[in-house]
Amino acid sequence: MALDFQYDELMFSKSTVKNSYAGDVVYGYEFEIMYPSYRGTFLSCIEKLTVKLDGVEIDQKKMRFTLNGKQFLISELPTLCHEYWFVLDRAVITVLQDGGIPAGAKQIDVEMVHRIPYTGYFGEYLTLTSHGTLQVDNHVTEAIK
Amino acid sequence: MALDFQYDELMFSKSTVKNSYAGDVVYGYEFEIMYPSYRGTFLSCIEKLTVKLDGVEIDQKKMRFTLNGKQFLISELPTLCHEYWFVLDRAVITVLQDGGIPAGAKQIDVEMVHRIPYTGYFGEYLTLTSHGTLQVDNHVTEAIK
Amino acid sequence: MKKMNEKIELGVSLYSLTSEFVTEKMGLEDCLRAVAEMGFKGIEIVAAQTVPEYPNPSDKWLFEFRDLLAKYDLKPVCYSAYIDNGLRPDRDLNHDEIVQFTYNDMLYAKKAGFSMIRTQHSISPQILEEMVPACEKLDIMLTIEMHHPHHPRVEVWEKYIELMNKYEHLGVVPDFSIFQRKPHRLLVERLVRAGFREDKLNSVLEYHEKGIPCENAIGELSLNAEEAQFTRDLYEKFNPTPLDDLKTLIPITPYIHGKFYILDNGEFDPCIPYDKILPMIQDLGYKGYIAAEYEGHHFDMSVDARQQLRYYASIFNKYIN
Amino acid sequence: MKKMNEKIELGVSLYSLTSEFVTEKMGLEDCLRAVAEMGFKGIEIVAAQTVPEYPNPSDKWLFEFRDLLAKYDLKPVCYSAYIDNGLRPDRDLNHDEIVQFTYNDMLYAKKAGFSMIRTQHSISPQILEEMVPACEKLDIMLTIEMHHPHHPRVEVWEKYIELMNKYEHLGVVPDFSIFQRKPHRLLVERLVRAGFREDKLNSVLEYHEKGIPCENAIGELSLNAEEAQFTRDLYEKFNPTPLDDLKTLIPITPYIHGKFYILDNGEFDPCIPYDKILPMIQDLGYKGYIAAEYEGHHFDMSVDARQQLRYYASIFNKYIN
Ligand SMILES: [Mn+2]
Ligand SMILES: [Mn+2]
Repeated sequence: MALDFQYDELMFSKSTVKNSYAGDVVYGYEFEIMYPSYRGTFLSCIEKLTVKLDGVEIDQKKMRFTLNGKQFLISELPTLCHEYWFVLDRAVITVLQDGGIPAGAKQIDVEMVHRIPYTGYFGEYLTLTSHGTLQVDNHVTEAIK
Repeated sequence: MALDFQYDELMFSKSTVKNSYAGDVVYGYEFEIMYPSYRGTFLSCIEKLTVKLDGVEIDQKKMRFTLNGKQFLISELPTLCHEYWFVLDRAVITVLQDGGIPAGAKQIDVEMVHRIPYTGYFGEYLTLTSHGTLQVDNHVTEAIK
Repeated sequence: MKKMNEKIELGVSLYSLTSEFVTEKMGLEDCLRAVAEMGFKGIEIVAAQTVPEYPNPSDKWLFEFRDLLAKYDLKPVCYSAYIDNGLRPDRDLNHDEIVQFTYNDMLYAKKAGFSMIRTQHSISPQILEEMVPACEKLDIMLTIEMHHPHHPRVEVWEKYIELMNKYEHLGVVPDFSIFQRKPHRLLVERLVRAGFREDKLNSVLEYHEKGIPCENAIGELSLNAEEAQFTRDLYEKFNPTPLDDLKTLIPITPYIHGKFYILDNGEFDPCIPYDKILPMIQDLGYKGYIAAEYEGHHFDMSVDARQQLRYYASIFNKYIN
Repeated sequence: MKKMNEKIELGVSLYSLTSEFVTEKMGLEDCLRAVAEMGFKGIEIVAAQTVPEYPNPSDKWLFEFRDLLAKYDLKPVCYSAYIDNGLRPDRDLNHDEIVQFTYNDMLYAKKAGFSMIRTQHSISPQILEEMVPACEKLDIMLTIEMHHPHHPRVEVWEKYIELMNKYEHLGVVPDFSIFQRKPHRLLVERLVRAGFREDKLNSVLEYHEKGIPCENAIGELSLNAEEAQFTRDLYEKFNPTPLDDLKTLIPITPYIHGKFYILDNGEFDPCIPYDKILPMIQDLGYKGYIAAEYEGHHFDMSVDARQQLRYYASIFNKYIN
């Protein structure tokens, strides 16, 4: 009964969308997510992580996941058995997109499938699917240069 | 001609042997090593790491390797593709040994076989074997409690 | 008997304050100050929640935490560990990794002043016994939590219980979720939000309470497929082990998880029979901490956990001492 | 022509100060101050040496570094990247990983104020060309170092040279190790320490210098097996590509690695023919930085690298301007 493990509201805690700058060039946009649980996890427990912008799924190869000062490809997450995601730490998801967040963009949806690694009671591990939604607004924060 | 890649003297830079304490219990001893090169590497490039105390090889299962605030088993090193060993950072090798460094111990020898990951010139990667020697003295430092 | 204290005393797992902690309404020191003010004496931390550097807390963190506990006159009772057996996608943790995690947690616990770690049943009987010399050397109790849906007759637990009777430094931490007899209010509310028609659900809960079999409920109450599945889940989950199991458990129990999900007052838990449990463990001679372990945040993060802890303390005081 | 500057100017790779940096005799700022005082104008960093947070330097580090360069009036010329193709034990880096490393290094370079990154030949022609739109968008030159034992007729380089002629933002960084004609003193000393009898080695070096074939040297000089192997290595290694290759390279060269191993004075490098190279690149119209790249620390960490850099600057000034 996965109804008893529900912290999805934590995923987007105080998060905003920012454009990503290198010098004066905008090469993408980024936002923060938290791990939706009462405890931290290892990135190897993330089985799937998808992002939709206004309903359209972002190419996984255009996404980067940054945590603990390191940047990962989404495809690498399952291999990161020593990368701990502390429950108060924010991971940054960057979407590589020339010019940044498209004008008029409204909503970002994240879906994360994650294994709960200690739930080996009587068999398989519990795997949850968490959802989070972020309204883009027009409050796109600018980077410090 | 591996004669042109020789920084072994860096491995034991200002290192001493300390006993490892938990409360008032001595559960092992530890010493620091640096990566012997002009640049840092990824721990996944370490192919072999052995320690001898007065000529007797330490059981790999009794050794721990700590870097970047994380502790690893020696057997895990080849899997750590995202654990970077900065050239000025010291890794700690802990040997689990009740009572700590044995009385009268004189010398620690480390041998590290490591792949140079960018040396794919015309074929295989260059793999080096570095050696370092540390005199134990009787200056075994005590831990802060 | 695993006598960890002179009497039965009330502790708290900081896990109870999850909602306040993870939403950053309360920092670690705020949590400690709050529980000290409420009168809790002993502290448990879930390291994987509390320690930013998990799984390898630095000496600096551990010593600062130890000093923080001393500042609020709180006793470090239990350092809660995990066996994150499913950490890797390709295989379970292997022997050496489980030993490494467990031994490290014992060292960290010792450094921060704890004399006990609580681990999980997937440690395996073999590794549990293998750790005994380290427990003795460090003088650290190594305990396994028995949590719902486990009970003493689960096969692996029969072996654990044997080892816990044999070795002074091994023990069980019963989590009183094993005695939960019906779903708590927050779960009921969640089921309703998930689409279980309220009147149907109430009828199911009546059937369950009266001991009418699950298939009767499903057959007689015109449930839809989803409701039927929830009903099966409810019957499976709320099938508590007998309180009599305490007779097996208490002699090997150095510490207890006083689990609760939601309390409406400081008198009575409708879900877990503390009115029977607390007198019984006293009669059985238990001497140690019971950690208030509030878990309602799993279902509703807006509940005031401090109020819940006060209610729990009140129930505890009603029966103990 | 890849015109990166108004004239030929002297830069330095901080790699030259490896020994001072890795033994903590000089910190990063000490290195910058020292080279600024010696008159070097442009800076190259080897990120995998200099950046504690490698491979992902934080904005904080990059901005502080940019400001530190400004403080000493040093120009950020080249951010040196690696393709650590053998990073994993099981396979080479894949396409996506090489693109990620390369694109990131371009972003980091841009943030710190560099307009060029130098990568390695294992990037592959396909990925090199794939990066061109990003180079144009960021206005970052993407260059590949041509290092001994490479030269323009190595197959992959024929393709690279074609692309570098085609795209404005691609270029080569010749490392003048490709022109080294004989072993430097530190290597000779190391060979002697490794057991090569000094008189025998001197004879081998005479044979090599006169162009007498390797097998004659081995046959006529009564070398032992180890000496014979060293001799074969020497003949293979010190077989420089013709200086004429500069005619192919200079038009696609935005930056040069002025490699040297050991200098005994500020007049002449006995190993790499700077007396011929420097006038030649000037004649060929090169406009850009030459980075002094001292590499003797690979062989002897006790040599004073600052003295070596002064010698190199002196040779540079003898021929340029
Ligand atoms: Mn519990
Ligand atoms: Mn070079």
